[in-house]
Amino acid sequence: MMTGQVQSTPLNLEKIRDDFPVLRRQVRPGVSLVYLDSTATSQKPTMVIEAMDRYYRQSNANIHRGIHVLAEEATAAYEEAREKVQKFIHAPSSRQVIFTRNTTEAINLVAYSWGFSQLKSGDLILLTEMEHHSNLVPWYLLAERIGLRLEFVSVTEDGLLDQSDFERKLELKPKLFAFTHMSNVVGTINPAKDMIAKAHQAGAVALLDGAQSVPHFCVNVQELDVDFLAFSGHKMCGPTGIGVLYGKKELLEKMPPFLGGGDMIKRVTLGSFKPNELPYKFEAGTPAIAEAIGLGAAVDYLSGIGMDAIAQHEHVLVRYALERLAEIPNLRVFGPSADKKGGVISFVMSGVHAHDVSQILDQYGVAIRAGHHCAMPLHEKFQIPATARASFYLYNTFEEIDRLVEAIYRVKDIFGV
Amino acid sequence: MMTGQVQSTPLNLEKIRDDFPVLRRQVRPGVSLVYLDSTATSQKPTMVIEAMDRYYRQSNANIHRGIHVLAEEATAAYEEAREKVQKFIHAPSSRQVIFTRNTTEAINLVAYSWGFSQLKSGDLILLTEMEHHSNLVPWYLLAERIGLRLEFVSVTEDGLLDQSDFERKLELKPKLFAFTHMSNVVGTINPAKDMIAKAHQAGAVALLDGAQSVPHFCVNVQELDVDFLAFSGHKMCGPTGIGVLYGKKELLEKMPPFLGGGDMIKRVTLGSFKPNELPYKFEAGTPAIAEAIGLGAAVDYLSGIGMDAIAQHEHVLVRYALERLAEIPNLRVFGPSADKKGGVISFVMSGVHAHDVSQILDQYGVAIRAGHHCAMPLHEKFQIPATARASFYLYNTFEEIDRLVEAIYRVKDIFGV
Amino acid sequence: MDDFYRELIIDRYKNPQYRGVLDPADIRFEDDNPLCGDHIHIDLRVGEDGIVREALFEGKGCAISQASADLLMEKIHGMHLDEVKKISKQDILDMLGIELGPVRLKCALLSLKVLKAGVYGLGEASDDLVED
Amino acid sequence: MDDFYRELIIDRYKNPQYRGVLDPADIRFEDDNPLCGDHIHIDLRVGEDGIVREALFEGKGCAISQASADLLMEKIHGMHLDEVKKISKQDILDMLGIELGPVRLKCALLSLKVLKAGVYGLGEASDDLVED
Ligand SMILES: Cc1ncc(COP(=O)(O)O)c(C=O)c1O
Ligand SMILES: Cc1ncc(COP(=O)(O)O)c(C=O)c1O
Repeated sequence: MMTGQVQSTPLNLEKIRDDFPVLRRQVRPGVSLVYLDSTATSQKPTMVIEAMDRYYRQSNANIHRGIHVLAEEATAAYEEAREKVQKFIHAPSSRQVIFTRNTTEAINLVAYSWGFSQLKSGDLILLTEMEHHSNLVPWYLLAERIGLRLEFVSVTEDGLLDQSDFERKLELKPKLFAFTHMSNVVGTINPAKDMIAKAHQAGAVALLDGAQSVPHFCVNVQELDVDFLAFSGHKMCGPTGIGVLYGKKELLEKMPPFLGGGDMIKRVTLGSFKPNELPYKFEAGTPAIAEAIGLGAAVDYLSGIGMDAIAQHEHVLVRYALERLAEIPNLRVFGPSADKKGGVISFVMSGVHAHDVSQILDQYGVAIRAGHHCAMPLHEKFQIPATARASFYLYNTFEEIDRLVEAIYRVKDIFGV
Repeated sequence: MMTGQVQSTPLNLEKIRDDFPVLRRQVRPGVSLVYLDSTATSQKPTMVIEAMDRYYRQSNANIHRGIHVLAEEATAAYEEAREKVQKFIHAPSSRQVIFTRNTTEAINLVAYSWGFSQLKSGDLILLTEMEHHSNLVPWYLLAERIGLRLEFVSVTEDGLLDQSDFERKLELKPKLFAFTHMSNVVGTINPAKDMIAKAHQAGAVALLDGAQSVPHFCVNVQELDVDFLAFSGHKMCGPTGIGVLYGKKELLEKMPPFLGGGDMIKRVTLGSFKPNELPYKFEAGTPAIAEAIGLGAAVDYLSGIGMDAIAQHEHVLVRYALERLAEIPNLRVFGPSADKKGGVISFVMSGVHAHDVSQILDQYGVAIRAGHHCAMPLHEKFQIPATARASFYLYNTFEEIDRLVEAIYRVKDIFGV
Repeated sequence: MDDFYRELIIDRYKNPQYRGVLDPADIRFEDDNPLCGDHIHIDLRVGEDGIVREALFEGKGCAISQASADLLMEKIHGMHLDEVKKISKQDILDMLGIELGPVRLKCALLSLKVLKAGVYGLGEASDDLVED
Repeated sequence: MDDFYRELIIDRYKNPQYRGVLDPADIRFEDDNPLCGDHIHIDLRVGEDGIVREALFEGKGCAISQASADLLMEKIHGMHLDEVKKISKQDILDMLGIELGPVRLKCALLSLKVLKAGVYGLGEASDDLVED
């Protein structure tokens, strides 16, 4: 087997790693951190941390309504962040970029506002078997309330969406097709553009869960022609507490408000109100100002490095990792081959529960995740309660994959398998 | 008139001001900042900024599901923050502390979950004329959807809730009485304990908007016997992006989930799910982890100084400010006398619009707010479109009030009034 | 920094020259800035050739919004409606001669927004009308 | 740091001594940890005097949850139900002899939670049962 050193990547890893303070950490004396859990949340570069720090130390104020210098600086910084996000996803207008807490809230916003107002009893929503709970439960809640039918596109043995099942289910004329751009368990990158076009042909609105795609490769909402896109700041080098819903203008404009309160109104009397224009209609109360600014800095950071280079780096990493893991006896990797997936690998080892794998890996500084990764239905499909998941981002190295593999061998020793 | 220097306060202002980096700022060359806009959002002490900074540099990870060191540290810090908040508001259990984005989301959560499930067409909700839009619009949205009636407790000329009107309206048997603990416009501190007891006697559930009370004086949910309490981190020295809903256990347990997604479930299958226990049932998706930790630090900071001392300080400040403003001809202050209010003063000047007041004050470094302060109905009641509002917090000084007064005199000069 | 409130603005605020109502009017529109209660009502008389013959405003609000409306009415007298449509945010700022933060910008642009909504014959005034 | 997985735990996981089913049983309860799919089923036979005569578990899951269940069954043999009710989180940690983060704690405490829910005759097992 090749070792990490001979692999090539378009990224300057040494420089990038320097940008992430946490990567210098020793998790135990003498044991440095190998962070392979970016699918759960990414680490943050100094630039992002400092953007928020600076905001709090210099310009902190509530936005939109203040006339003093701090309020004006804060408002400008917040709205500038919105424009950065707009450009990052190639949205036609920054008014179509709505700040939420996370992907989950963004999807719930669509369910509560668009779903509640546009769907009626008996309507069909099409989901898939590989969805994260965040793209399942909001629809279950809505279905329960207004009596919707749900169908799920099947996942094949090797973790792909079954395209012929998809086409069959489109014949049932779903009103909405909500699906993930990239699986957070098996890493599959779904052919979103093609599937959205087919959904549109069948008369469905298409919502894309971009929690795992937007951080890892270039997502262009206009090229995809997607109706709604949801993603989270914390998975793309940004802070916690901020996410985004993008929507087509015609749809967003028709939608009733979701949360009521300050800033989302034009006028309030005793007993009535008039909603504000986009995007404010959907941003009730004091927003996550520092967090939006942090996300703006994250977008700058990622753009500075280049999303194509990041995607390419992850691709060579995952290919190397899959090769190295294939050496290990009694280890089973789920999902498709490297060319169809992003930097996520879920696996099981016979005789050792994923929790135990993760715990022993942690002793060697290797941080992976174990569990159902908020995708129970997919695990049920594969008939396993939990997998161990290693995931990669721009700061990960080939050497780190070697350390993962080494640590897995130690697990085998300890459990005698 | 006395000058600021002779006033006395229980706080060590020099030391406190040192804790807030932004207060050292010059907003223009040679013009130092006088921040009198804490009702909109408070400034943040170094301790809070650094707690979040440290989290991102050392322990950043997604919580609850991770087994590695970072995830464990992050989970522990997040849950510790919850316990700090629990103690701060004297809640019986940390399970009753639900993290939201802000006060607004907390109230919407109650409207969508409790309101939607427990109220029915024709039921009455009692609000007041002094509510912030965040405690109006969520109920309007709900009322529209399920056909509720709304009544509003009147506000008297001097900005108090009319208690006999309150008692009359309780006879209409409202199912909910939602009201603010302290007005963000006139500063009135409402007799919450007494009003909650009366609401209970009339069979109503009581929701308290604590956005302006929790940051400024000791709020004890058990003593108040309040059913729901909502407040925001950013107004109490904490970061943006985090707020709290406290609720009585019986109520929270009966309530259906609000947002669906990761973490709020126990189990998900294709088509059904089982909600998680409190408080997770109401925290869908990756929460605002760093922000919760920041709020925990803010609570530590405020407790370290002492809420009673803070309240006392604001009380002497507002008394001094009211005296000084009373000197100024053609300036009208709204709201009750100093003994019935917190550190918020709204005023108008004849012949000068509040926006112009604020803009000119800003030239002198004095940051106040101008507008309807998200309380249009109260402004309508007073028949004015906008007021200028100066508000105080633990870091404000008597000298700053002198600077406010001086700057107001300059406004008069410029406008010739 | 008191020059911020240029004398022109205070002057036009206190002594407006184009305040009033035209009845009948060829174009009439009104709107307000809910953030602060600023209100602007505009009446125009327009010749068959598309030239603005008379333009008056009514309103209440801050010095910036009222002075800006007064100056805008002056500016469009004798202008063709096609030219009116082209007036930009920057034109207003140049006219006022001051720098404005995002909130005050809304005050300054309210009259232009109302004017454009009227000229285009729209049902509702949108901020998009005055964004460059 | 491999001593983390103390030999005791690996040993009990691979060679459990109290695995099995009692049918009939006086007390029977089961639950799982949805986070990882750990499942524990417990059967007890209890004398008229309230003393646990037999205790067996069935289950699947990680080494911590399974070893902890096995050790817990051993521990309660011969114990009075009143004493069983008093077993605390700390007792389990002492029994395992390791430190655990919040997630693994749930694995370790699953069997105690199931046991207590059964002994108290509850409809559902709650985390409150095992919080000190
Ligand atoms: C009394 C009152 N209620 C509610 C709010 C809304 O708070 P937030 O914007 O943080 O949701 C505020 C703050 O503006 C307030 O002062
Ligand atoms: C595919 C996918 N969708 C949705 C989510 C939910 O994201 P968040 O927890 O930030 O709302 C995640 C992250 O866990 C994810 O991987």
